[in-house]
Parts: sequence; C-alpha cells; structure tokens
Amino acid sequence: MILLRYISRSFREAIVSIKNNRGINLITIGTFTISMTIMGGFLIVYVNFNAVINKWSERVQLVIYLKDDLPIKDLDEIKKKIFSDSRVEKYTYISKDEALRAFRKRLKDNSGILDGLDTNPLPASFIVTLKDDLMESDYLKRLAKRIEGLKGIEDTEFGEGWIERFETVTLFLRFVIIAIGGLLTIGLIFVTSNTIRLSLYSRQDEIEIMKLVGATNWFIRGPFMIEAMIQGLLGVLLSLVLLFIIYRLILFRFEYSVAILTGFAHISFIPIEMTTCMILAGIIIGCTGSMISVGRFLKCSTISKSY
Amino acid sequence: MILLRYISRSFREAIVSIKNNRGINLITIGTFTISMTIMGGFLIVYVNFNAVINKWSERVQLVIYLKDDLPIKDLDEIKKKIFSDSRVEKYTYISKDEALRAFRKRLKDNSGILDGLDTNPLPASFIVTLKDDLMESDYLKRLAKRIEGLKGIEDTEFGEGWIERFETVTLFLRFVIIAIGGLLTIGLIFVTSNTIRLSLYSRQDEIEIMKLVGATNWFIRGPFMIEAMIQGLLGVLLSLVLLFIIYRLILFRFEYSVAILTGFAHISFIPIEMTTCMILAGIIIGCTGSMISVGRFLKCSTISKSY
Amino acid sequence: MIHMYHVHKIYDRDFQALRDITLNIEKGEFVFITGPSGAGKTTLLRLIFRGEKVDRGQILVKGKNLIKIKDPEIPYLRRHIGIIFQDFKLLPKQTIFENILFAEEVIGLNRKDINIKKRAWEVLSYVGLSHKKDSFPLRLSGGEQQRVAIARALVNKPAILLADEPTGNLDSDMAMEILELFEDANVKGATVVLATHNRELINRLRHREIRLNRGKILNS
Amino acid sequence: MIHMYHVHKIYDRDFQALRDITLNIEKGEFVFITGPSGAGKTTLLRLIFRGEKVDRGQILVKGKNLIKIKDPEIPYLRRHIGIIFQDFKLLPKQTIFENILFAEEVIGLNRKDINIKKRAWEVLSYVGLSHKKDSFPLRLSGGEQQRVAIARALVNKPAILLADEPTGNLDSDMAMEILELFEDANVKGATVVLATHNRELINRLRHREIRLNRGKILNS
Ligand SMILES: Nc1ncnc2c1ncn2[C@@H]1O[C@H](COP(=O)(O)OP(=O)(O)OP(=O)(O)O)[C@@H](O)[C@H]1O
Ligand SMILES: Nc1ncnc2c1ncn2[C@@H]1O[C@H](COP(=O)(O)OP(=O)(O)OP(=O)(O)O)[C@@H](O)[C@H]1O
Ligand SMILES: [Mg+2]
Ligand SMILES: [Mg+2]
Repeated sequence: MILLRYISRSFREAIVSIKNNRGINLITIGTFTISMTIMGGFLIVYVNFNAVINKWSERVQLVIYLKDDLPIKDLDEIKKKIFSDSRVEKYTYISKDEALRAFRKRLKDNSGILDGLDTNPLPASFIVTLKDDLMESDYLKRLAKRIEGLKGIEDTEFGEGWIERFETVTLFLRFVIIAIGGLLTIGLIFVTSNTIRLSLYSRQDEIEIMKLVGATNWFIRGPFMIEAMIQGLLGVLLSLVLLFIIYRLILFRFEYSVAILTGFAHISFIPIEMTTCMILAGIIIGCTGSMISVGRFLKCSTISKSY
Repeated sequence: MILLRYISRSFREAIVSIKNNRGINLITIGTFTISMTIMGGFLIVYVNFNAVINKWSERVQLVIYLKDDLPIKDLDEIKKKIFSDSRVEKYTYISKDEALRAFRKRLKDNSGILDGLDTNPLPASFIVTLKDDLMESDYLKRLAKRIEGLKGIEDTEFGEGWIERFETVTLFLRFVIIAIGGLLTIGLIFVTSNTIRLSLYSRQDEIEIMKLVGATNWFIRGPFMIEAMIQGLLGVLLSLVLLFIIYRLILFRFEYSVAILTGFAHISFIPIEMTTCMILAGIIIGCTGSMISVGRFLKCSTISKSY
Repeated sequence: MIHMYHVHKIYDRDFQALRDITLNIEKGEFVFITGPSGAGKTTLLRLIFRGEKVDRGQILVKGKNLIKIKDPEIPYLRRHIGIIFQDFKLLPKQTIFENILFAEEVIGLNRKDINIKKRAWEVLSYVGLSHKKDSFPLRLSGGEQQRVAIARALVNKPAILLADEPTGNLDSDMAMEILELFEDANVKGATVVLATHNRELINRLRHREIRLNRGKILNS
Repeated sequence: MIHMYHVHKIYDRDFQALRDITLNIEKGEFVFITGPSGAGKTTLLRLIFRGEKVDRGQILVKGKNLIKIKDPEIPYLRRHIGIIFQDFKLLPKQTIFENILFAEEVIGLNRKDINIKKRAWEVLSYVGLSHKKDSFPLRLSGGEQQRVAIARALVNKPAILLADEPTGNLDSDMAMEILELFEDANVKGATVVLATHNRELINRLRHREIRLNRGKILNS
C-alpha cells in the first residue's frame, strides 16, 4: 500500500514536472530518439547482413576432384571417410559428364568452344556441405587436409572464399555495433543526468523545503527517476516509430537494389526481442542517469545557507 | 582594442568556468566526442566506399563483338563512329587470337579443354571506356543502342552491371550520412544548450550582479559562447584522435580482409577538408547551442525578486 | 532536549565559526540566540537540525547523538524539528493549504486522507489563516506568510521549534504577532530556539538568552 | 531625476501591486519609501531600474522614458543607478577588492588599468574598508559586507542610489553606520531612494517619506 502510494505520487509529480519543464524534456526525449534511431539503424543493418551471410554460407562447400578412372574400392573409401565426419551435412557426386554439362552452362554463349573436344577434360568430384554451423570455414579446411591424404584424390577446392571475407565483416559490424551502442549509452546517461539536473535546479526551492520538513532521499528521488524513465521510454518508442518509417521508405526505395546487391529478397525489421531490449535500455538508462544526478545533488545541496 | 579585450576577457572567464564546472564540461565534451566519432566513422566508410566504386567503375566498359571476316571498310566505319563520340576515352581492338588467349587465362587450370579446338569460336571485339564521369552507366547504354545499328556488329555487352548496384548503395550511404549528421547536429545543439544552461544556473548570482551593475548582454554572453566553442572544439579534436586510433586498429586488424572484399588495397582516413569541416561544425554547434540557452536565460531571468 | 559539549565548527579549513560551545536546552524551554551579524547564530541552528556536521565535540538532540547519526536517519530527526526562516520558504505555486499538506505528505502521509486535511485545516486556524486557505503565498503580507511557515512547522507536531531571524523581514507590529505564536507553541510544550539580533524582541519577552560573539558564548 | 505619472503595475494578470502612482524625485533628493510588508516598495524600486516593465502610466528616469527604452539600452540606464539590496549580493569567491573591480569591468573598463584599480581602492577607503581589501565577503560582518556593496554601487559614480531594505539584516548600530554612508553620498550629489519598514531609521533622519500601502501612495 505504502509502496503503491509512493509510486503513484512519484508518477503524479513526474508528470507535473514534465509539463512544467516541457522544453528540457523534449530535448532529452529528442536526444534519446536520435541515439536510439542510430542504434536501431545499425541493428537493422546487422540483422539483415547476418541473414544474407547465412544465406550465402549455404554455398560454403568443399569440392573434391577425383582422379580419372578411379576403382570403386577407392571411391567407397573416400565416401566412407567423408560420411563418417559428424559435421558433414551432405555430399553429392558429380560425374565427369555432369561436370561438363555444368561447365557448358556456365560458358553460356561461348559454349561453342567445347564442341570440338574429343575427350572430357573435367574430373569427377564430390561436393561436400557442412551442417548449419556456418561460420567455421576453418573446419572445412581441416577436413580438406584430412581428405587430401587419401588415394585417388586429384585436388580439393573451396567454394569461393566469400565466406571468409564476410566473417570478418560480420565480426567488424558486431564490433561497430557494440562500440557505438556503448558510446551512445554513455552519452545518453550523460544527457539524462544533465536534464534531470536542470529540473533539479528549477525545483531547488521545493527540494530544500522537502529536506527541511524531513523528506527521505527516496521521497525526493522518486519523481525524478520516474521522470527520467518516462523520458527514456518515450524516446525509445519514438525512435522505433521513426525507424519503422525509415525502414518502410528503404523497402520502398531501395529494396530492389539491395536485393540484387545481396542476392537476398527480404529486408527485415529489428526482431521483437531486440526491440524489447531497446525499450528496457531506454528505461534503465533514464533511471541510471537520474540516479547519478539526483544522488550528487542531494549530497552537495545543504539546507538554506542564508548567511 | 575593445574587441580584443572583450575576447580575451571572455576567454579568461570561459576557462575559469570550465575549471569550476569540470563535471558538466566533461560530459558535453564527451557527448561531442561520441557524436563526432559516429559521424566521422560514417565519413570514413563513405570516403572509402566512394574510392572503391571509382576504382571499380574503371571497369565500366562497353564490349562490341564484331562479326567474323569483317571488311576493312566496315571496321573503319565502326571505329569512326566510336571515336566521334566526345565522351569516349579510349577504345581497344581485341583480335580473335587475343580473345582466345585471354579466355585461356581466365579458365586457368581448366584451359586444357581448349586444346582440342579446330577453329577459334571467339569473336574479335572493341572495348570502349568512357571519360571520367563514371556514374553514368545510362550514357553507356545509349551509346550501345546507337552503335548496334551499324553493319558488322554481332552483339554488345556491358562490364558486369556492378556499377548500377553500387550507385544505389552510394546514394543510400550519402542519404544515411546526411540524415545521421543532421540528427547528431540537432542532438548536439540540444546537449550544449543544456550544459550551458547548467553553467548559467551555477553562475546565476554572478549574472544577476552583472545585470545589476549594467553589463550588456554581449558582455554576459561572451564567456558562455567561448566556453561552448571550446567544448565543441575539444570534443571534435578528441573524436578525431579516437577516429584515428580506430582507423589504425582497423587497418591493422582488417586491412587484408577489407582488401579482398573490396579489391582495393588502401583504406584512407577522412580527408583534410572534411576534417576541417568537422572542426568548424563543432565550434558552430557549440556557439549555436550557447546562443539559444543564454538568450532564453537572459530573457527570463529578471533581477532579484526578493519579495 | 538539545545538549552540546565543546562543539567546534570550522569553515574553509581554518575559519572557526563556532568555538567550544557547551550548552543545554531542556525540554519545554524558550531560548533566544543573540549576537551581532556573523556571530554564528545560523551556524548553531544548522548544527541542531544536522544541516551541517560538527567538527569537534558532542551534540545530542532529542536523545540522538548527531555525531553518530547516519544519512538515512537525518530525515527522521528533522521530523521532530520545525524550522522557520526569515524568508518564509513557501512554495509560491501552491496555495497555503497545499503548502501545509505538502509537509504532511513528505513524511509519508496520504494527502487524500481526510484526517490529514483536517489537521492542515486545524493548524491553519491555529495561526488564524483558515479563511485564506486557498490564497497563494505571494498574495499575503509578510506576517501572514510567516504564519503559514509556522503552521507548516507545527503540523507534524515537532518537539523542537528552530527559528532563524523569523521576524527579520517584518515590521515590529507583525513581529510581535509572530512572537506570540512561538510563545504559545512553547506553552503547549514545544522547545523553542529563536535566533535574532532584534533587541526589541528579546526585551519584550524575558527568556533565557544565549549570547554569541565571534563564535563564542558570552554568558548563558 | 525620477518622475512617475499614474503608474500601475499588475502581477499575474489581476493583482495590482502598484496603483496610480504619481511622484517626482528631484536631483539630489533623499527619499524614504515606507510601508508594511507587501505594500509595493520593492516593486517601485524595480520599476526605476527597469527590472520590471510598467503596465500603465509613464515613467522617466534621468530624462529617459522607460516605456520606450529598448532592451539593449537597459544596461546603459543601469550604469547611472547604484543598487543595494538587503542581502548584499557580493561574489563569495572573490575578494572585496575584486568585487569592486568586477563592477568596473562590467561597464567595459580594463581591470588591469592602474586608474581602475585606484578608483576601486578609493571607493573602498571611502567606506572605510581599504585595510580589508583582500578579505573574502563571508569573512566580514554583515555591516562590512553592506559597506562593500555600497562601495560597489558607488564606484561607477551613479546619479541615483536605490536601496531596498539595506539594513534589514543588520542590528541597529550597524544600520546607523550604513545610513550615514547614504547620507554622505547624498550630500555629495547622489539622488537616494531608500525602501525600508524600519521606523527607527526614518525617525533618525528627517527626509521626505513616501508612504505606500497596498500599492497606493498615502501621502507624499
Ligand atoms: N558555508 C559557509 N562557508 C564559509 N563560511 C561560512 C559558511 N556559513 C557561514 N560562514 C561564516 O561563518 C560565520 C558565522 O555565520 P552565521 O551565518 O552563523 O552568522 P549569523 O550569526 O547567523 O549572522 P547573521 O546575523 O548575519 O545571520 C560568518 O562569518 C560566515 O561568513
Ligand atoms: N514577481 C511577482 N509575481 C507575483 N507577485 C509579486 C511579484 N513580485 C511581487 N509580487 C507581489 O506584489 C506585492 C508587492 O510586493 P513587494 O515585494 O513590492 O512588497 P514590499 O513592499 O517590498 O514588501 P516587503 O516589505 O515584504 O519587502 C506583494 O503582494 C507580492 O506578493
Ligand atoms: Mg544568520
Ligand atoms: Mg521588499
């Protein structure tokens, strides 16, 4: 009951204070919105980039070129070796003929060159793909090393090497997001604590009177904390709305080009869990910022030195 | 002389105020640093992305495949047509033999397939590149249309179509930079005006006394403006240092992978003109922020209502 | 009620605002603190409600040792003390009735409770202002504002009343009215400590006087 | 020097702090503004130095029409007026000498100029404090602090001295010393307007008294 009254009073006072200091509050909410929009923008890029990579990494594959005229025994040996590896998802056998057909396709209009061939110069091959855990091109390399020792193997090759490149990019993006997120969080705590300090200043007299008549620090603190939490919440909500609008605009304006660029059809919004995290972050940042400044204010402001 | 004294006094007072309100000042400078770092990060990405595209777009070329056994007369006609276009930079003739040699190179290990050929199936061609103005793949298309009508032309083809994709990405990046830049600028103006308001509050008595003894608004304003400009300047300088460190780290950690990714060897820092702009922006933002809050403060704070 | 033993208060490292103060104020006493400007009157009062820490010596207020008191306990100490200043310290944007309610709410009471309102009303009629309960402080005369401040100080029934120059902004007629309120509260049981340099007041009411000068007690 | 014609001042849309004030204060006069708390004394002074705008009527100060004065001109008006308050308003972190220099610097003089320093020193010796010039305000008695405030008000040689309850925080001996300084400045040519509710002062010096009550002039 007392806690409930405490919270409801804090809320009431916070709303009064927000109404009375509309300017500063708008500024803090604006700053929250801006920072969270930047953060959210990065999240959108990250989430989609990750999805693209996952798509692409389906193409991570090991190609094992076989010697011509391999005895069945050796072939079985190789099959067994590949299959016994627990992380291999599937392997496909491509015969010499199939290889030539595929090559012809790749040459498209120039495939005429192949017409004059007497023999098929392309080797038969196994194409091995790994299970889900896609980021580990290292594993693929180790697998290749192990297999290369077997009899009957001409050469091994990896699917394009794209993945390796993008692994670094994802790592890099993740690094950037964490760095920017950290910076923005600190910045936001600064800004909220500043705003709260401003509203503390503008209510100095009231606080002095509270201390005079015996208010506990929590009584004084309550409204300011709620105020900052409301600021954080509103800021984040606004930024989500803004992000969604931007997202729709991008979808509308750039979807086609992004699709050709990434080979991936759909750009998705920030997933719901991350959205929740952002909202919580807004509230917690507001709370932290206000705690800091109210704490400092209560410590240093003594009652009425009217000397 | 008077102006000089005014500025030197403002400076002196600003530095005293910064010393006395170290906490708030650090916060503003920190916020500047963070925002400018984010902004600068985007600029680095943008600048390098642009450079990569410029490199790539050197590959924008129109390939004109010629019919076999073309009479010299027709060949000259085509040459004249191409050369007469003012935007064409150069055109190279590739004979059937050269084409085959290049193809063999592209096939690398599989070039054995070509050994069995009786005739050379590849056509001779002209490769046309345009002058500098690289973003206009449209122009290349129009050129192709015009040339296709001529006698002796088998087909025309473009270099890869990459450029079109990246044009959109550059546009998009530019859009993002402008948007984030705008948002951060507004945010920073907010934050500085807040900080300045805090230092105004903490110097309320002094300002009241100034007004009492007849200080002009410019006299009161001076130190606060200088204070904010120093904050802005320091913030930007710090962010440049930070950016440079990050830049070196990226160079160290990611250069190789970025190089494979972009096909481009060197990542460059923000160019000097943009750096200058950032520094100016810091100062101007500080100045604007302080003007706003001091203006409002001087308007509303009247002298000593000791009733 | 208030006991000080060899209390020292030092400002700015080397300025002795109070030196070696020893005094006892018993329950129900009415004491004047007097002395010229800068003597340390305000400082003495600030020590009592823990607006400032003692630098040396011992101080006991209502049985609590203020040397040992912890920060979270200070509000509870102050609930036993009603404090009144020269400049009234009312909230200008609230009516005088709301100003009183505010003081009740601060100590954890529910402002919507009917008993709380009744108490506020009672204390306002006690200082003779119940008919102006919906006025804003700035619309009242200085004497009336000070009476509101006293009502606020009394509403939580404190054992001690501290007043620092409560009549400094008032002319002598008003000052006498205000003084009577303190007198009355004292009769009803409150311990009153009143700092002033107005000899007129001190001469009118014959109470114990603690004379300070340059931080020292002259006689007691 | 100061002329008011049917001046009205309204606060909060409907509260008449001053009604229909008409008065003339000539060059070199010494005038008391008296009246009970809330009568409008402070408000009257605030109108003179344009701390507040007049709502109706005309007001002329040193030949300037304050109705028509523009914001950037206000500082130049105030340079002709020395203003003194009850609470001294000194900068606590600067010595009293620096406090005086500050007032000179504010009107555009160079604080490093030797003449400026000389003037500050002169005005401090005038109020009898040159020997304490490197003390900080809080280390002085109230009377001394008020003398510093007066020195600061005088340093730019204003034609008018406004004082709002300048002795409100001082005991009567100190009050008399301060009053003599005003008297002296007046003799040297300054027009002095002093608001107070301290009858003792008014009775001691026989000067014109403008009595206010509820915003109206009673007699003049
Ligand atoms: N916070 C402070 N910092 C430094 N000095 C202080 C502080 N508070 C008071 N002083 C000094 O302590 C001395 C005593 O001050 P105090 O306010 O107690 O005097 P007082 O008797 O109340 O005087 P007055 O009658 O003018 O109110 C003064 O010299 C004052 O300058
Ligand atoms: N800024 C303001 N807003 C609203 N009302 C005000 C304001 N300033 C003064 N008043 C009101 O105007 C009236 C006159 O106030 P003023 O301060 O001029 O009185 P005073 O004669 O100086 O009183 P005191 O002797 O108490 O200083 C008072 O009722 C006061 O409440
Ligand atoms: Mg005092
Ligand atoms: Mg007044």
